[in-house]
Amino acid sequence: MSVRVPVPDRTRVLERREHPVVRVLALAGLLVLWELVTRTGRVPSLFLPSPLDVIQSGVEMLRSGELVTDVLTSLRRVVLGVGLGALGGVSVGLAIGISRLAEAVGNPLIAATFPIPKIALLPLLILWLGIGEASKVAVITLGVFFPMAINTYAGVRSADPLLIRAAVSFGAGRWSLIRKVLLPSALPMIFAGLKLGAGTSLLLLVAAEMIAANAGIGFLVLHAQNLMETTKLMVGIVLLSVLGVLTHWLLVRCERAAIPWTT
Amino acid sequence: MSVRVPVPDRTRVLERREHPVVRVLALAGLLVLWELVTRTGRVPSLFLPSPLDVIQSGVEMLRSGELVTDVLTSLRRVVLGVGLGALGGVSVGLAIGISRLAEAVGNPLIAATFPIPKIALLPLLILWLGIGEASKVAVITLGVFFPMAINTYAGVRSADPLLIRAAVSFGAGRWSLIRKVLLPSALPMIFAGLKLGAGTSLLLLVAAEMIAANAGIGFLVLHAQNLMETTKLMVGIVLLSVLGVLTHWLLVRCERAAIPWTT
Amino acid sequence: ALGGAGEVPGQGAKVRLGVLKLTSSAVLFLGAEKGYFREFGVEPELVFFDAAQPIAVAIASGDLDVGATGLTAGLYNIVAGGVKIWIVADKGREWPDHNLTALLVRRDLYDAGARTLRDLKGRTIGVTQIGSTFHYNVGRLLEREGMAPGDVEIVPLQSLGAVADALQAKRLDAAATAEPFVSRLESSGAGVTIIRTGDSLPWQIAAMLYSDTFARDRRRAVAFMRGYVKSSRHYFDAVLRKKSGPEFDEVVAITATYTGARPELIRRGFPYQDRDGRLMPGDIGRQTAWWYARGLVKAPIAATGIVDESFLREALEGLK
Amino acid sequence: MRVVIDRVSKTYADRRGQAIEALRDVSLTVESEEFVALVGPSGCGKSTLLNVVAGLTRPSAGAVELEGDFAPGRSATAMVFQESALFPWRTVQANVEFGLEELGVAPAERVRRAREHLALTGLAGFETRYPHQLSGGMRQRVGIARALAVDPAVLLMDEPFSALDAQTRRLLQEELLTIRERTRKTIVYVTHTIQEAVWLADRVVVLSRRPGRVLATVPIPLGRPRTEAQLVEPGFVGAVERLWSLIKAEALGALREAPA
Amino acid sequence: MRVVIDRVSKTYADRRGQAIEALRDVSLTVESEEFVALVGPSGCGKSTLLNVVAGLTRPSAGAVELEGDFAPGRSATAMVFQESALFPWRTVQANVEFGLEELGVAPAERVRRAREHLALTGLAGFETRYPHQLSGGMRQRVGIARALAVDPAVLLMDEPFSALDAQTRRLLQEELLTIRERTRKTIVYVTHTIQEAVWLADRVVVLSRRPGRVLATVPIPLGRPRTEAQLVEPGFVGAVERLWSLIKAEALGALREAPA
Ligand SMILES: Nc1ncnc2c1ncn2[C@@H]1O[C@H](COP(=O)(O)OP(=O)(O)OP(=O)(O)O)[C@@H](O)[C@H]1O
Ligand SMILES: Nc1ncnc2c1ncn2[C@@H]1O[C@H](COP(=O)(O)OP(=O)(O)OP(=O)(O)O)[C@@H](O)[C@H]1O
Ligand SMILES: [Mg+2]
Ligand SMILES: [Mg+2]
Repeated sequence: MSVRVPVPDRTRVLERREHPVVRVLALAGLLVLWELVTRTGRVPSLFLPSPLDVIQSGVEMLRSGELVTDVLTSLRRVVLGVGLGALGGVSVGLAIGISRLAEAVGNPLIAATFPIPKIALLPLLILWLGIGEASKVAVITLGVFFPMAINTYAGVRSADPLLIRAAVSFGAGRWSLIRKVLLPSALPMIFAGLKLGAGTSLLLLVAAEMIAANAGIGFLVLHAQNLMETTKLMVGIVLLSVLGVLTHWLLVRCERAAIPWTT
Repeated sequence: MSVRVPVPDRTRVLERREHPVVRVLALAGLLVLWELVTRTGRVPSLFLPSPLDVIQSGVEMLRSGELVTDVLTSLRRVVLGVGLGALGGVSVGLAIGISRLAEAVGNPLIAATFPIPKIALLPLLILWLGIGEASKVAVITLGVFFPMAINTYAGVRSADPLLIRAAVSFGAGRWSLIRKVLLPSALPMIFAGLKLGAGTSLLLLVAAEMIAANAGIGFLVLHAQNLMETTKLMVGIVLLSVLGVLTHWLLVRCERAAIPWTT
Repeated sequence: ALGGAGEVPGQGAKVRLGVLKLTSSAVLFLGAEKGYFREFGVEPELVFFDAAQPIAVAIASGDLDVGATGLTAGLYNIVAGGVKIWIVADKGREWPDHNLTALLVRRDLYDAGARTLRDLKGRTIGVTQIGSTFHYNVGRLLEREGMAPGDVEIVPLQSLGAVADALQAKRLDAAATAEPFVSRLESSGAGVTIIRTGDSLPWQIAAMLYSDTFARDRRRAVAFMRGYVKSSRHYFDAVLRKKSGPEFDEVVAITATYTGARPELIRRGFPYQDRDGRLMPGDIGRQTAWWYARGLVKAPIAATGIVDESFLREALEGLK
Repeated sequence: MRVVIDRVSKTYADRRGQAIEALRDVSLTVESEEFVALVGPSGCGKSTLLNVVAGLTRPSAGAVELEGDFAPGRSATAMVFQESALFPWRTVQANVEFGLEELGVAPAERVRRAREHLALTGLAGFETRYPHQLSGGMRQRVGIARALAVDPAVLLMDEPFSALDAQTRRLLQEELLTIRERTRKTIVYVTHTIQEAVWLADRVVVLSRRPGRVLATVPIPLGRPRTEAQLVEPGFVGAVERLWSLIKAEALGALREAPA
Repeated sequence: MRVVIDRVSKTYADRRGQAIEALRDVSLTVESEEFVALVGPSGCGKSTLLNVVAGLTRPSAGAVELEGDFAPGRSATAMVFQESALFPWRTVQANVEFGLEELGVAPAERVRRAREHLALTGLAGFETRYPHQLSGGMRQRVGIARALAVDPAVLLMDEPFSALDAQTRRLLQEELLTIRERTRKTIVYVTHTIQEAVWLADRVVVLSRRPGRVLATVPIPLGRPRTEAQLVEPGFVGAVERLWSLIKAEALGALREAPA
């Protein structure tokens, strides 16, 4: 028996609608919920201050200028630490990615030292580098170095062998190869490492500023903790997450500019 | 003027020799150098304990059984934390990868909460979960949750659209699609997240065991730090890095077994 | 630091002085603010810390010349580890009517009748760290009560904040803590003080420390000590003797500018210390012996290997 | 099974929201058991049209209907993709069973039907291999076996052999013709290669550059079964020449376009 | 420039250390200005042989020599790869300049020569584009321009058009023949497609399955310039038939092999 039917429509499963409003509502909802929870009084404000209090406190600290000092001080440390860590990480990553000898030396060392928690090294860092900026920056540098080195290495190793052959077929020497093929090949991975490292650097800021700091966001958090000023503490934490989001966004923009050849 | 010459040999640039011996020598060399530095006596053992002392101390702690307790206690926390974090992360990652609605809600929330340093959450964890195992495990769970969720999400979103169309063309519904296409597609990224998360979990062990611990490797590190016993501190650090290397190796083996379809 | 650029002793008048950014450092803020050190030709450069331990470590590494910090097992272990550090003067005592730390019991337990340490048998007491001054407090108190160390469970939470949080959340039965947390916990109704340490167990809880290098620079070391004694006397007279009035308020104001803490918190947190900066006789030896007996200090430490009051004696002579 | 494509148009929105008109008013009826080849320059909408027939893309206007007998346990259409689109995490056997699972066929029956079609496509003995352990040609055969296993009324093939080397392609073309003789499926076959279209099809439909419209329909005057001798017959050569002249201008234009 | 391939053998060691014999005792002389096509089943060592000629792979035995005039500022060989192998981070212009940079050509001269070859391959106006902004056919032209820009004595082409659709391939084949007429390069061209080999080459060399040996050399009896009419000449059809019968058995065997 012959029938005539439309083809089965399978597009429903493939469809993905947009929900732009929900996106905004979700964050707003979280804030409102938080405020409500603190309003019920079931969570003492000692543990979780209300968002409105946090904002107010933040604005006051901004007015008094202390927040600006803290942010600038921390930013200096972060920028230095990330800069040094990235420089070191990329250099080491390139070296072990390119030279088998360096790989044989570096890989086991990195594998063995990577999992050491940076906080565990604090007393040693004080002993070795003192209590000045050096040890604070070093904490961050160490945290950034490893993801950068590992990612750069992976990036170099994943360079398309066809492109390497192409370059060599045109007579490219070792140095040309590094500069014109391996480094650009590794750039996307380097940026991925940078994003990871920047995130880590903010987490390590608190640890870094445990060492004799008298300004900085990490210091703010620690000091507020000592003085039981939970609202100020929360200002510090919110600041850290805002900085995290901003840094990520900035790095994504840099990445787009630095890697124009991907879509 | 016609000449006859062999083709230019460009293979030198492409060659990568193996150096298996160096791999072992590098680590050994570092240890020997370290021992020598401490032997000169110019660096007090407080600053840099000698590797032999560290080993001896480790052996003693092993004999007394305290090391075994520490390792087992920490392992339980790590396994539980990583397990729960992975479960939660994969579930949330799948949800936001699959449903646009969940994505609209979840993505901004994750972006906003991801950069919060986990140590900042300790008070809330103590309030809600107490000072028992729950809060320690929770610190690790939180640390693992984010890389797992983010990687699972990326894995799902990177599923080959061709495979999705293929499955749908054979009448696969939403649930089939998730189970038979999206989940296996995301597996490699899930494992990458697991490796990241496992690394993070060891870093967070110290933070977790800040909460009322009386055993564990993190506790050992903190205890040694508080008492300024740098030799014991080193034992803890070495233990953490050995654990890190072992975990990574284990996960790579699991990955090979779980993803037999890649080479 | 290993490669740190330490100043050449004898040159320059700057003295790197590590202090906690808390009320307990009031005497040093006072000395700096009033110019007592400058009077004797030394200029203290205040280096702020948020925890006591790193001060000791920084003295060990030679990054600091002088430190004002609590006496912990960690500090003694640095000495046991072969690094010379000198305890040179009083910087705070647990003293009757001048309680720095206290033992608080959870409100509901207190109401149910837990009013003494004995009532806490088998219960948990939160401290910051193993080897901390709080640990010592609780340990000595237990001893005095004739209780065994295992009669209570000592729970280390690494920071005063965490101890307070845990008591507030009813996750601890008792807490050994300090101002401002004592007042905060009492006023919030989370806990009730059952023992004020100073009232029941006076001891040398904090001290001034000299690095070995600084101690060798005798002239500066004594000059600094003169300033310290002067400041100490001012502090004693204005704060410990008067307890109110404009001079008291001045010290509160100075402390507030240095710590950023609120004045009402500061008023409660001033430590007692000797007017002339003398250490409690024999107390350091008692402490090291106590820690050593519990295995928390690696080697026995003779008082002569860590205490050196000669600077103080010399300074006092000059000041008579 | 007849396929009736009735005035189908399709306009996509690209990432920037700009409209891309892929198909414009395409009408075409594929008769039962007919083998129709679709040719046209790159980006002209061939895949889009096939997806519309498979129900994977909803047309902006127009409709596609199927006319014939429908039996349970068999699929209306099944697709063979260019890159084989095998699930890398499934063995050859499990890949072929996929469609049967979705049709709800019982496990034992699934195994039987999968084996039957693996044998048909010369894959017996490769059941437990993973796709990455196979050569391109073998993978493409698995793709065909997977599509045939659901016993579709209409077989849709989107450049199934274009990623293969010329020799393998030729061998698989011959096998496809043999399979077709045995299964008598209605087939819609997309290809870039004019020779391939002429060699395989009963009728070749030429689409224009984007937006794709039906430019011409060329019936192929070759008997079946096809033999190698026909490759030099005037009917073959003439059809190839005719199609090439129809497409050449379109292809030259398409070459200069950036990829979408 | 003559290319003298003298008893070249090549054995690889795979990851597990097992020996893979890719080429066995291959001898072949490509005359100056000759166009030789290499055909053979997948994995028979065609790319390996080309790499040996390019100096990218060291043969296990035997040697390759070049005979002719050498001028400074020009390369001995240059390669065009299957997937174009353009540097994605370089614009079209910069890609074409790559080889000139490595030869040490001065910047101004580099720009001039790159532009010249971009014009030759119909790419004028696309200088500032990145490869991902081009269609496959355009990319392949850039690859050719890059190779020609270093003015190589011998042009090596490894399946340069196999990733393109049939129509684009046909257009580029015609362009390649035109360029060859103008530049008079010696060309070694690897392909899978017999028709393509016959259509382009003066001589087609057939390699056997792995280990690759020279199975036969088939001279192509077609005049130049090639015209579309020749596609149906008996010379063309005969050569295709002859090559197909030489390769068919080899290809069938190769098809059943797992990829290495
Ligand atoms: N999902 C989509 N969103 C936006 N544009 C699309 C989408 N799918 C296809 N297009 C565009 O529609 C046009 C037709 O695409 P289609 O894939 O059907 O062409 P095609 O003839 O199969 O091309 P090819 O020969 O390259 O496979 C192209 O311009 C393509 O870029
Ligand atoms: N670097 C290598 N290491 C080990 N084996 C290799 C290597 N390169 C090629 N082979 C092997 O040598 C054989 C010949 O490879 P080659 O790439 O030369 O073949 P081909 O004829 O170009 O194949 P195709 O037509 O698929 O391009 C294959 O079996 C291949 O797997
Ligand atoms: Mg298509
Ligand atoms: Mg090849």
